[in-house]
Amino acid sequence: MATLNLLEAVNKALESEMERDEKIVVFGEDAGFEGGVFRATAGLQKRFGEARVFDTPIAEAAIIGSAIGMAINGLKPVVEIQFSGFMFPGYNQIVTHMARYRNRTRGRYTLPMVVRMPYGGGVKALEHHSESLETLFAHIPGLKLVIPSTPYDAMGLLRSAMRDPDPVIFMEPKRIYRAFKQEVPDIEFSVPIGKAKIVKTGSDVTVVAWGAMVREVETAMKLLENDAISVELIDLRTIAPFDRETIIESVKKTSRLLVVHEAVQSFGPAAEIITVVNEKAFYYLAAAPRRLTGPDITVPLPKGEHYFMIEPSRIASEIKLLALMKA
Amino acid sequence: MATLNLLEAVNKALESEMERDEKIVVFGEDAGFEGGVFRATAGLQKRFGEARVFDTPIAEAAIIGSAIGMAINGLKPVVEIQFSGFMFPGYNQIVTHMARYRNRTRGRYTLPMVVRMPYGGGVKALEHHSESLETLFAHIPGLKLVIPSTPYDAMGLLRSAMRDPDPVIFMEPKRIYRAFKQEVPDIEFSVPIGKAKIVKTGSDVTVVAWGAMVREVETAMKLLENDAISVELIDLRTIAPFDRETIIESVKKTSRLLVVHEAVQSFGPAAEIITVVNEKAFYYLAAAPRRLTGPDITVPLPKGEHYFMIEPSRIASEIKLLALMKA
Amino acid sequence: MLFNQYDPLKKKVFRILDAEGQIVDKTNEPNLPNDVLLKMYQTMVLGRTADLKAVQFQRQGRMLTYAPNHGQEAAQIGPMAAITNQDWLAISFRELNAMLYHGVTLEQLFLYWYGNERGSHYNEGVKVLPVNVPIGSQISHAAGIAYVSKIQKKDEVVIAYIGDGGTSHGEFHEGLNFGSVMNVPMVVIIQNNHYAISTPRSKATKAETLAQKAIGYGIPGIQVDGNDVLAMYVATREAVKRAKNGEGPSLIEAITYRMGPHTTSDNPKIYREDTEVATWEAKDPLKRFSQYLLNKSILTAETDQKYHEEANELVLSTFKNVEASGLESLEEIFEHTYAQMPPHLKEQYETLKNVFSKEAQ
Amino acid sequence: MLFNQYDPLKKKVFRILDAEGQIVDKTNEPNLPNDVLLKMYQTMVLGRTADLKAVQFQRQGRMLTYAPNHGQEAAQIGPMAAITNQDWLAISFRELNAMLYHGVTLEQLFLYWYGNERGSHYNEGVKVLPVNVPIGSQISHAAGIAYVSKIQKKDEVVIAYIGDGGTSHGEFHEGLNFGSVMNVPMVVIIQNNHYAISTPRSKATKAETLAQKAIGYGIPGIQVDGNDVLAMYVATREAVKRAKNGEGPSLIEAITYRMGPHTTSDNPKIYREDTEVATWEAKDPLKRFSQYLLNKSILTAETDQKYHEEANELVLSTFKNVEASGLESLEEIFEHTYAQMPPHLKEQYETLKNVFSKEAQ
Ligand SMILES: Cc1ncc(C[n+]2csc(CCOP(=O)(O)OP(=O)(O)O)c2C)c(N)n1
Ligand SMILES: Cc1ncc(C[n+]2csc(CCOP(=O)(O)OP(=O)(O)O)c2C)c(N)n1
Ligand SMILES: [Mg+2]
Ligand SMILES: [Mg+2]
Repeated sequence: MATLNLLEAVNKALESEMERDEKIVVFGEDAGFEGGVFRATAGLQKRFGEARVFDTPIAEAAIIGSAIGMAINGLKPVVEIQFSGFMFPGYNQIVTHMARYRNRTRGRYTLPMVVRMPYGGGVKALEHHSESLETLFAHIPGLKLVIPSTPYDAMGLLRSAMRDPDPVIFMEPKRIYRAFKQEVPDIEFSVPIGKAKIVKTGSDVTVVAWGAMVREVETAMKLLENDAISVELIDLRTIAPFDRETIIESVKKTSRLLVVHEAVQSFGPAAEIITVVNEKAFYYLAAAPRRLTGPDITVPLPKGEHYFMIEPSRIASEIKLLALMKA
Repeated sequence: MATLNLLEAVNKALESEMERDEKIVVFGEDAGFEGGVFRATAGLQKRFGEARVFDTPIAEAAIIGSAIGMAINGLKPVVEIQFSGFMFPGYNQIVTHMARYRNRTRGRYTLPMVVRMPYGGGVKALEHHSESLETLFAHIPGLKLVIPSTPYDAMGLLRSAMRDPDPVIFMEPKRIYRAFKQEVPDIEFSVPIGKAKIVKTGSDVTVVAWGAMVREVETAMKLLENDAISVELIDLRTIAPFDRETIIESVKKTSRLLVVHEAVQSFGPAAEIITVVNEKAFYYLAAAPRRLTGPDITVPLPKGEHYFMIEPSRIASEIKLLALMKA
Repeated sequence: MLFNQYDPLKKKVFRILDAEGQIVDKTNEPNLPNDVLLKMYQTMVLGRTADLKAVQFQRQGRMLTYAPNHGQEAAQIGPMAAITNQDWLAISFRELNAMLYHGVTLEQLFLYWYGNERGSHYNEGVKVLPVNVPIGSQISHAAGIAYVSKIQKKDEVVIAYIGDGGTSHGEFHEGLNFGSVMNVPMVVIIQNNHYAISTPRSKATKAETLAQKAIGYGIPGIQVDGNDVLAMYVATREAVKRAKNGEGPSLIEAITYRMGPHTTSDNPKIYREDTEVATWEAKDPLKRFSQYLLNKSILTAETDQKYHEEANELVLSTFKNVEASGLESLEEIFEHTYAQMPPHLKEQYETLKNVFSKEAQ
Repeated sequence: MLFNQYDPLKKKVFRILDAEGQIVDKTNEPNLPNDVLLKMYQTMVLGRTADLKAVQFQRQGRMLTYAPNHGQEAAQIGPMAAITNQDWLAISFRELNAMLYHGVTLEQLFLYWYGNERGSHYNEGVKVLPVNVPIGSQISHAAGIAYVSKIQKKDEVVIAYIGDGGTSHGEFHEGLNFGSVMNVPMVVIIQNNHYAISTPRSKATKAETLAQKAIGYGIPGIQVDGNDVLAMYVATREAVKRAKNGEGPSLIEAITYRMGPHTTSDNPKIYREDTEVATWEAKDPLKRFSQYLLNKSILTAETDQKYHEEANELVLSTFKNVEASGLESLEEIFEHTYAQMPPHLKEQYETLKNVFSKEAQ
C-alpha cells in the first residue's frame, strides 16, 4: 500500500503502465523535462527516456494530431493538454479525427489513446484555467470521457483508459490534485470504464456527482447528519457513455434526483442525466429532478469566483428541498 | 412582396442590411468573388466592393479572429463558415474570445458580429458536411444561437442578428436552402431573437423543433390528420437563450412534450429543453417527455445516411405514442 | 544538393521534361527500369480514365460529389514511384492517382466516392490514410506516424499531401513545425493547382512561392514542375533519402493545375477563364510522359492503346460492382463507433432496427 | 532598408547600444527628444519596480499568479515609443511595460493580476486589448483591427506581441498570413525570451531564427537585440513606416530573456542554470539604457534615484488601493455576459443573490 494524492496516483499509473507496455508514449507542453506544470509526468522522462516522454511545441492541434498518427502506427499515446481551457485549438483533431477514425475506416485504423487534462475551478486561477467542459466531449460520438474523484479511482481509471481500445478523454479535477491522500494498493488493479460507484447507499434522495464535486456532496451529507435524510451518492466516474443502470436503479428506489456539477448549466451534463431518468424512470419520480450547477457565465477571476463555486451548504439545501417534496 | 427560398432570403437580408449599415462587412472562404459555395453571398462583392465583401485564406481561426478585431475597431462583421463541420478550427476563437470579450473587459469592448454557417444532413454529402452542432454553441455562455426554418424567418432573424449587440451564431439548414419558396415582404421587417413561434396551436401534444425539422413535423402532422390528435408545434427559432416561457405554457396546456432534432442524442439540445420543462412544469406532465433525435453516431456517408435522418413517419409514431400515454 | 540548387528564394523551378516530353535536364534524368516507368504511366492512364468516368457517372446521377484529379497525375505518381510499400501515404482528398499506385483498389476508391465508408477500409498492408476532409489536419498525422518510424528505427517515410489553399491553415503550420522539431522522416508535397475552390493561389498567401514556407520551419523546400512526373520522382527521391538519413522533413511545391472543377458541385467558369485552362491543357502531364516514353521506345502506340482500353474496361466493370453494392446495413453504421457498442447505443440501434425492419415488411 | 540590411537568413542582429550602453551603430542612433527618452526610461523603471513588487506581493499571498516582465522592458518600451495614441496594442500577457507606456494604468494592471476583470476595462481612448491567454490567438485580432484601419484609411497601426513559444501555434500562422494577404498595417513583435515555460526556444522550431518565419508570409523579418531599447525603437519605427505606407505587416524578433520565473507558480531552477541567467543579468536593458542616458547627460543620478523612489511609492500606494477594492459584486460577474441579461440568466442571478444575501446576514 502506498498513500498517494490524486496527482501522485496519476503519475504512478502512468509510470506503472509505461513499465508494462512499451507502446505508451507521453508528451505535451512541458510534460517532458520538467514533468508538466503540475508535475503529473514528473520523473517519467528520466526513467523512460526522451523518445517516450517529451516536450512539444505549443500546438494543441499537432499534439492531438501527431498522437493520432502515432496510434495509427502502433503506439499508445497518452498526451497532456496543459489546462482543459487550452484544448480548443486541438478540438478539431479530437472531434473530426480522434472520435471518428475507427468509424471512418470501418475498423481498419483504431486509436487507442488518452488525452489527459486538468479541469475545473476553485483554484484562484487566471482566465481559461477553470472551466469544466464535459459536455463538449460527452456530446461527441466515439469519445469516452472519464473523471476520477479519488486517488484510487484516478489510478484505476487511468489504467483502464490506457488499456481501452478507444480514445479516452481523461479529465482530472485539479482542485483536488493535492487535497487529500488515500491508500492505493501496490498491486495492479483497475477500475472499469462505464461503471458508476455508489459511494453511499441511501433511500430518500439520489445525488449524482463526479470529480471535485463528490467531496463537496460528502461534506454536504455531513451537514445533513441530523436531518434524517438518507442520501444515495453516486460518483459517475465515466461521464460518457455513462452508467445509466446504476442511476436508474437508484432513482427507482429514492424517487428523487439531484445532479451536481461545476460545468455551466444550460445544455450541460445534468440535462442529459435528468432526461435519461425521465425516459427510464419517470413514473417513479416523486419530485422534479433538480440540478445544482455553475451558472451560465464565464468562470470569474478569483475576486468573483466564490459566487460560481458550489458550496456544500447549497448542496445540502437542495437535498433538503428535494426530500421535502411531496411523494 | 418577393417570393424567395431560404437561401435567397439570406442573400437579401445581407444585401439590404449592408445597404443600410455600412459597418457591415462579409467574408469567408469563397464568399467574395463567387459568392460562396452555396451562393448565399452572391452579388454582394459586385455591389459593395472588395473592401466590404471578400475571400479569405482557408483559415477558420483567422476568419473568426480577424472578425473579432474588426468588431473591436468598429465594424460589424458577418462571416461565413463554409460548412458547420469546418467551424472546429475556429472554435477556439468563438469560445475563448467571441463569447467572452464583453465580459472579459467588463463591457469595454463588445462584439456585434454574426457567424453564419450551413448545417445539417440529408443532402447526401461527404463527411463533415452534415452535422448539427447546436450544443457546442448553446452550452457556451455569451453566445446566441439562431436557426431559421423558413425564408421569412431567415430574413427576419438574420436581420435581427446583424443588429444584435452580442455575437450571434446563425446556423442555416442547408437541406431546405432551396426546398420551398415563401412570400417575403419588401418592407423592412425583423423577427426577434429569443422568441419561439407557435406554428400551430394544439392541445394534446407539444412538439418542439427547429430548422429543417419543422417541416418534417408538419408533414408528420399531415400523416396524423385522421388520428384526432391535436398537436401544438413550436418552432424554437432561437436555440440559445431559448424561449422557455412559450414551451412551458404549451406543456402546461398539453401535458406532453416531444422534442425533435437532427443533432445526435446524448448531451444534445433536447435534454436541456426536457430538463427545463421538468424544472418548470413537472407537475403538469402526463407522460415522460420524449425526444426523437439523430442516433449517437457520426452522420453516415450517403449510402447509410437514411438510417440517420428523421422521417415524418417516425415523428408521427412518437406523437401517437405520447398521446396514448396515461394522463 | 538538389534542394540547395533549387532554393525557392531563387525562384528556380525544377524540371526534367519540357512540355513536349523532351529532356531539358539530362543530369537529373532518373535511371528507372522500364517496368517501373510503364507502371507509372499505366497508373496515370488508369487514374485519368477513372477520374473522367467518375465525373461522368456523377453527371448521370450515379455517383455523389467527386473531386477530380485531371491534370494532377504527375504530381502524384512521381512521388509514389519514389517510395515502397513500407512507406506511408497521408493524403488530402484529391489524390486518387497516388492512392491507386500505393495500393488502394479502384473499387475502394469508387466505393468511397459512391458514399460508403467501406471504401476507406483498405487492405491489410496498404499504408494509406483515408480521405482527410478537414484541410491541413493530415499533416500532424503524418508527423506522428513518422515519429514512430524514427524512434522504432523502421525503414519508413511518410508522404503527406496538401493543396495550395491548405498551406494557409494553422494545422499545416503546426504539423510541419512539429515534424521538423521532432526531425521525423516526412515529406510534405503541396499540390499547387492554383485554386482553392474559387480562390486563386494569390489570395492564399503573399509569399511568392509556397516552397519558401519551408524556411520558417528550418527545412529545405523546392518548387517542382508538378506536371513533370520525372522531376516529381527525382525531387521526392531526394527528400526521401534525406528523411531516411535522419535529416528530417522536406517540403515540395508541385506546380500543377486542376483541369476540372473543384468538385462536381463546382462551376469553375464563374472564376476562371477558358484561356487559362487552355494554357495548361498544353502542359498535360500524361501527353508529356507518353511522348518521353515513346521517344525512348519504352512505350509503343499499341501498348498505350491497350492501357487505355484496359483502364476503360476496369473502370466500367469496377463501377458496376460498386453500384451493385447498394446501401449499407444498419449494423455497419453503428458498429464502428466504439470497439464495443455501449448500452445506450445498442438501444438506439435496436430501436432503429425495429423501425427499418417494419418498413421493409 | 533596415529590413533589407538585416535579412534574417544572414543572421545579423540589429543593435545600437552595446551591453555597456555604448553606441555601436551611430548611423541608426535615433534622434529622440530628451523628454521622450526620459519617459521611456521612467516607464521602464516603473515597469521594473511594479514587476518585482508584484512578485513580492504574490509571495506574501496578497497577489495571485503573476507573469514577470523583468528583463524584457526594452523589447516593450522601444516599440511603444515608436507609435502614438492613435495606434493599437494587442498584447499577449507579458507586456506590463508596453501597456503602461501605451496608457493602461498601473491600478488597472494590478487589479487584473489581483483577479478582477475590472482591471481589463481600460479608459476610453486607450487602444489596448486585454491580456490574451490563449497563445497566438491575438494575432488575428490585430489583423482584423488593422484591416479596418486600412479600409477606413485611419492613421493607425497595430502592434501585436507574441512569445517565442507562441510562434509554433497555428493561430500565429493564420493571423500573420491573414494580415499579410490583406496587406494591413500591423507589426508583430516576437519577444524571444528563450523559454516557453520550461521549454527552450530550440524545441519550439528548427528554424535558426524566428524572424525568418516572415519569409513564409512574404513579409520582412528582422532580428533585433531586444534588450536594446533604441534598436527596438528604430526597428519598430521602420516597420510602422512601412505599415502606414501601405506596405503591409513586418515581423520583429526581439532577442531577450525572461529573468524571472514563467509565472509565480513556476520554478525555473528545474530547467535552467543560474550561470545562464547571470550572462543575461549582464545585458540588463535598464542598466544599458541608463548608462546611455547618463553618458549623454540626459539623465542624472538624482533624477534616476527620483524615478526609482517615485515608482516605489506609486507601486505601494496603487497596490494598497487595489487591495482595498476587495471582492467583486455578484452583479458584476453576471451583467456582462450579454448586453441584456436573458431570463434564464436573470433567474440564476436572483437565486444566487438570495443565497449570498442570506449568507451575509
Ligand atoms: C478546415 C476546412 N475548411 C474548409 C473546408 C472546405 N474546403 C474543401 S476543399 C477546399 C479548398 C482546398 O483548396 P486546396 O488546399 O488548394 O486543395 P485543392 O482543392 O485545390 O486540391 C475547402 C475550402 C475544409 N474541407 N476544411
Ligand atoms: C493555446 C494555449 N496553450 C497553452 C497555454 C499555456 N501556456 C501559457 S504561457 C505558455 C508558454 C508561452 O511561451 P512563450 O510564447 O514563449 O511566451 P512567454 O511565456 O515566454 O512570454 C503556455 C504553454 C496557453 N496559454 N494557451
Ligand atoms: Mg488548390
Ligand atoms: Mg518565451
